[in-house]
Amino acid sequence: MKGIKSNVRERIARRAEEEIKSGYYVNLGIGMPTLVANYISENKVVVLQSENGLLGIGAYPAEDEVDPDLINAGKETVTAIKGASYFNSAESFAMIRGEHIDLAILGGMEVSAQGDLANWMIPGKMIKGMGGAMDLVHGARKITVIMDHVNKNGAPKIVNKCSLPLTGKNVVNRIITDRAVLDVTKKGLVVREIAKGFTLEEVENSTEPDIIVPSSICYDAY
Amino acid sequence: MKGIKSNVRERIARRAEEEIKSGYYVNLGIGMPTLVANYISENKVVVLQSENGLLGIGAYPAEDEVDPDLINAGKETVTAIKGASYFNSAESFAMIRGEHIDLAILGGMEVSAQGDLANWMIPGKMIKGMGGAMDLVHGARKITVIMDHVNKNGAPKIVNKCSLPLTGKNVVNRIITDRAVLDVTKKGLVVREIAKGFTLEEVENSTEPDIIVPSSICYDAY
Amino acid sequence: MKRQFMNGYDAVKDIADGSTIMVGGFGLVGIPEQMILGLVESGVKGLTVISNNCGVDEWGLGLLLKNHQINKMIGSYVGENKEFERQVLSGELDVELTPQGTLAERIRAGGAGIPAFYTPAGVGTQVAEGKETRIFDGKEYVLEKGLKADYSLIRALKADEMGNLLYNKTARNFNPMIAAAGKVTLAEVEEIVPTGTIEPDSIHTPGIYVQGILEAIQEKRIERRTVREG
Amino acid sequence: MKRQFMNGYDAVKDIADGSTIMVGGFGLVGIPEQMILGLVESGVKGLTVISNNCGVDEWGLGLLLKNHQINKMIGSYVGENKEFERQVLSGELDVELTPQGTLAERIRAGGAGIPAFYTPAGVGTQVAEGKETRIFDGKEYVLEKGLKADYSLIRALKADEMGNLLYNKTARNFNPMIAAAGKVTLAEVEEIVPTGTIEPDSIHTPGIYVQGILEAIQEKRIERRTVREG
Repeated sequence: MKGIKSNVRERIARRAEEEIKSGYYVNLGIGMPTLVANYISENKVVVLQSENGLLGIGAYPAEDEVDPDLINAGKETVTAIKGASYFNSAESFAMIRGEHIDLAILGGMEVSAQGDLANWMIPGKMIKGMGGAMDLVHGARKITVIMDHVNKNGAPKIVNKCSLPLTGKNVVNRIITDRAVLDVTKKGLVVREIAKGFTLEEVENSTEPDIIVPSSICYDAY
Repeated sequence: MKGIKSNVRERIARRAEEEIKSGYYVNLGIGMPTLVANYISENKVVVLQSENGLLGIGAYPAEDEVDPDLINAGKETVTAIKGASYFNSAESFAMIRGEHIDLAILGGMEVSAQGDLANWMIPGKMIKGMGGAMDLVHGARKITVIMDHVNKNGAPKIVNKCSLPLTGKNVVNRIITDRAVLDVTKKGLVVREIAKGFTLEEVENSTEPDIIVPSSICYDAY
Repeated sequence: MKRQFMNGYDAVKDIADGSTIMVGGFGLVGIPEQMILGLVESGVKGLTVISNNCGVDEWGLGLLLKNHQINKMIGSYVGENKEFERQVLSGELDVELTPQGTLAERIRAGGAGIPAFYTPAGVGTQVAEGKETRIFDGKEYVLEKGLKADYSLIRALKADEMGNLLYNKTARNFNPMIAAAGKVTLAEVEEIVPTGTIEPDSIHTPGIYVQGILEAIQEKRIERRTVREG
Repeated sequence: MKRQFMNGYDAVKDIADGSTIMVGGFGLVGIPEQMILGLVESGVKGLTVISNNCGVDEWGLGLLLKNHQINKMIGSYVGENKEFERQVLSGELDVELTPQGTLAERIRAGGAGIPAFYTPAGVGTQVAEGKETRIFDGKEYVLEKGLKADYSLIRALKADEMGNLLYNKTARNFNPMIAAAGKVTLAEVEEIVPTGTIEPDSIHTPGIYVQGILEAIQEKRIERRTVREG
């Protein structure tokens, strides 16, 4: 994946990697979250779960290692690490639903101030289905959403109320964007970090809900 | 088990064996039902399930084959047949509850005319627990109860209404005793066979509910 | 001891119009390829299909779709198939989307004799609309029902003659639950081995769930061949 | 990578008075022998124990009973233990009897994030008294709730260093579900093997469910030694 123009996606993925502690079992959503795997520090012991029935996703295979029976949830050919295990889909979602996964990093179309997440369908466009997203948001112990701070038209993706159909209500714990890191708390959205090249004011202006600014926040954080 | 004085128990077990068709998956309850295994015809392919997680119970082990990790639901050391499989208790009862077992042969203390079964506790005596009996009576496709026709005091065990706490309501399909074979039907108890040494009248007199006697029944049947 | 079939058509030819069938696989991985081709050949119509995905335009369940053999599809993700989109928009195809974990659990429940269970997935979304919800220990859950099928078509790596099955890697996916949820379960396998050669502790699907076996070569098409550099 | 303990006491010494613990095993088969002895040594009191059986008078959970460490027992069959009877009759011990399949499913549900499900077992009997019943497709079912534990103590044949487990024959029984239903799960195994030596397709319990491992020799007492003649 090194060929990809790094820039924004890479910066978000690198920041998201910091959410992962050594010893964690982690589920990375399809799309940008999958990129996070490329940046996991070699000093951390991390086991990646794939909801199609694999604990211990490895690197993409070399040409001669490709096994058509071994894919991740994004249907990409992968390998398995030493110590990996395979299981069926009911067991996989028992693992997810039963709160055994420490962290899920998912993509988002919209996140509300209350932690509602919309990331599975756009009305009017063909419905593709929610896959495992609705189970994941209720299962993993911590849900981090990574996404651009604003959409292609420059409008906020962090909103007072999601306009798109929900994936889950009150499920997001943390949002990491190209501009900031925010936590969903009972009091509201709390900004923790501002990314390089952005000011607090710019983040506030590009976020629909009011943001709580604690006494200490980290500027030029990533 | 050949050392046991055969007589009544053996006769019931031999008759119960006729319920088993080739190709059946069968669960035999603890006690007298376990004896049925000794009489299964070699011409039949029968797979015995043990609810502690074994499909394919074999013979009791020879002295040098005893494996403490391999027991049946009665906690007796057993062996496994070629083609056996082991699984966990949730899978075992999924197999039972999901109606994958063709036939369960269980012991009984009382059976009512409606097919209610009591076989797990006697009030006043220490409660031991129902084990898997309450799951089995709702799971196997056919439930056959084998027991003595009357209790030690000569009183009927086939009754209008069970006096003992129930294992299940409307669950028994067939009753095989030392005196007769009876089916539980929507119209009532129907006698199918009379055992050697007994008359229809004796069976009627030792059965509390009225018995329906169809035009053809089999005398001296076993 | 279990019935063995000659080919995909032979395995599925008794499946009648209007049947509900479950089909194993995740994407194109672990699908019973030859039995799906057998359904195309049989021309059976009006099927309700329960499967996580619906194949692609030219392979897997996509072939049945193209052939207008499916009336209703229950799955979790159907985004790889343009014909699917066309038939849904034109009203030819009815679709019920279910969260993937709920789908897996509903199928498991069907095979396990559990008529219904509560799950958090979908609460507060359109998935829960019209369904009973209930609070346990302060958290809201939605009631979901077990699923069964007239026929279950699955794919495994190996079967022995008693129908005991072994799956390979992520080709396992929905297959074991689907095996248990069918009134009649037909397993397509890469190899039939003598009874006794699969380790009893390692068997994934006990033979009790399997009524027939088809040994068949698998193409194993890859949807997204991703390799690392160097 | 998973924490490894020195002995049974070392494994269980943090379990506090009043904890709810689940213990694997069917009869004396597949019980974590040394961790049970460790509980006797720790002297922890007021335990709620969830286990299919309660050992015998001189072994397994019977040792905790004798030592008055259990307040409440949830199981399906407790008939092998005279001290159990005495304590129930004297009111020292609270007991909740559950059909074995319901117990297995309640534990599975607890570990799988399912708060409640419907089952036919116990309908029309004292097991269903005071519980919600409901009819699905003309058949009556009773609502049963998932079970979780503060600590789950299980027994396996092998663990690798990542906590992946393999069980032996019928010593598997309740252990895999109990592994998933504990906030902290401690596995007593006959052998710890290097990571990578257990076939990934054959792993019974993935390491994600296991927080600590104890390698210990097992006595494996036999309750009913039954042998054939000749």
